[in-house]
Amino acid sequence: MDRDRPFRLITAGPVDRLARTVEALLVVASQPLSVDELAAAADDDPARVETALGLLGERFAEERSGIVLEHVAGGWAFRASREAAEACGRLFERPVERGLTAAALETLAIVAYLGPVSRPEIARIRGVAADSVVAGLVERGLIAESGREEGIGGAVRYRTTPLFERVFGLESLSQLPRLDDVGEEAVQIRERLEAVAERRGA
Amino acid sequence: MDRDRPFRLITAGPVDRLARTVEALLVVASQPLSVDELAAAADDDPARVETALGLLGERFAEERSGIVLEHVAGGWAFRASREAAEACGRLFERPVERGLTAAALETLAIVAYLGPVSRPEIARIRGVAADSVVAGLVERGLIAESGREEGIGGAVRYRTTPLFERVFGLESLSQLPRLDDVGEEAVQIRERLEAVAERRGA
Amino acid sequence: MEVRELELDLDAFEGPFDLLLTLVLKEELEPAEVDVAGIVVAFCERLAERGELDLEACGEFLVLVAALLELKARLLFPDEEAELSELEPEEAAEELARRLAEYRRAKEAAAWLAERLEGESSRFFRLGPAPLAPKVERRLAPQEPEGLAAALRLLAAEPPAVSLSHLQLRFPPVSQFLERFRTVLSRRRVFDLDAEIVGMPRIDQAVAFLALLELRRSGEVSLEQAGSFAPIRVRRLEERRPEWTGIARSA
Repeated sequence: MDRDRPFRLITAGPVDRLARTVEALLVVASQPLSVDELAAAADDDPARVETALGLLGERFAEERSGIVLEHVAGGWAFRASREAAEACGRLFERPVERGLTAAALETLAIVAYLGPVSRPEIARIRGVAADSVVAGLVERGLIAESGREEGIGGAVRYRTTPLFERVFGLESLSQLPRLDDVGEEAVQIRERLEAVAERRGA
Repeated sequence: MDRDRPFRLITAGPVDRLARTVEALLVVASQPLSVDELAAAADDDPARVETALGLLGERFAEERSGIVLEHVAGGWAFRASREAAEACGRLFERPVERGLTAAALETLAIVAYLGPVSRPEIARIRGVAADSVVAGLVERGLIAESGREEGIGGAVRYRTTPLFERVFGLESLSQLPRLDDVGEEAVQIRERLEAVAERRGA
Repeated sequence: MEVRELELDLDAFEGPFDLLLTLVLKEELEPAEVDVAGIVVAFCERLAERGELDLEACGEFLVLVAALLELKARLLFPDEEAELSELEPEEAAEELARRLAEYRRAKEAAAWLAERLEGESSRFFRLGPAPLAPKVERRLAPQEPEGLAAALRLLAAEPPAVSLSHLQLRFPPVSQFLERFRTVLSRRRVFDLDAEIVGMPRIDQAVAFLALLELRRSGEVSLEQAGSFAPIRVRRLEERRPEWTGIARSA
């Protein structure tokens, strides 16, 4: 190996520069990119982009590289090599999480005790926007959509899921611990929480 | 250039194989990965992972490659080369940093330096309610909830996210300039106030 | 000079002052979001550009901005019963300087961030997951239902009393100065404002000025000033003493 220029793979020239640009575009994209999209972004000719992709295909090939260029439906994208599949599996395998964040727990408690309940209601009670926390809980399958509030354009409401009951060891929501010191029924609990939130937020 | 094996950069051997694995991990990861995370996923030694990162750093360097390896937000990640910025700008939005107002930057600075910090604390420092600015920064993913203030009924506190460090190109928050080095000391300001008061009073 | 047409460029609002007031009155803009200091700075800059003291405009401006400030303060600190802690002037000055230093640092740090962002504008990286990455599955260990109840109990707990320690700058009532000036005017037909307020704290001087504007508005006095920063001469007009109803209540 020539130690003076060990990494100058692509000889100098316009297609090599284009190949570097295509490389850059693919490493930033979160979806496969078509030749036309690449050509428009690189402000170059689709035929030349195809040539550049050819160069990159040789460079980013199985066994040569951990990054592999792949042609899939919709265009071109990078993926991990098969050789690294096991390592990638370990990277994406999440250890079992021991607990929830304070934000997630508060939101989950509101949905469990007061559900079905909308995002604006959760935000009002917690005093902070609920969008990302709610989205996270939906993604994890702990809460799910459950119709909309009355009226036209009513906000989506959420309830807890069977997975929630399994995780918390409940046969049904009626087994939730009593909250008599806050309120006996959901209606009273809700009133109390909203009143406190108003005083806190003011 | 030897057309038969033009892209065999790294000679056969254990560290080269590890480098390919690290490459693969970085191309699929959603966030910067620390040496320990890489070592755990690759099931290898952290010191060897560092060596592999050294090799990759030479290969994926600005001007050599469209894919650039960088140390950011406490870990290692790929990004596009600066050479390809124009092409990237044509294809990708910059939703996180686009249109950050002066108010948003001030709030971000307060959270970065004083975080975790609550909305009332931010409002106290800036003299303006922080609700909408904070909500906007949460929405962009630059700050996130981080528990509540001590005591009962405390306000939600916020800290900056790894995305903040990544967007601002910081290896960690410790790269922020020391607060003592920016702005004036209270003593100086007080002296100025007193000087003004004396002139007025005279 | 038309105070209502004063052009503003604030965090939460851009446009003329009277539109801002209208939006606040229609509850389309939160007074808490309004940077009152920014309005004052804009007004002072405009005043400085003109190079002469427009008493009419100053009076109108003070009344409007005081009303806005009062509205904002009431919304931020609804607990009127709360005791205001007393601070010695020395301590108050200390506190004020400390707060200004803190804010100045935040501004400097923000400027640093802005510059940094500018420098990083050619750095692009992927924000979402990789196109062909494996899906992440998050699993949660068994949880105690009691944690849910505890979280709701915390949310139901009364918030701590809001600290009013930063409202240390107390304004003397305008009525105090109205009485004082009326007493002076009952003895003398003309006096210089400067002679009456010399040596007073700045806050008191400001409130005294406000009282003077009110006397002028109600037609009790006329005001004369030879030039910018020249002494303000106060002249009694007639014996009429209308019922005081204006801003004294709020001061």
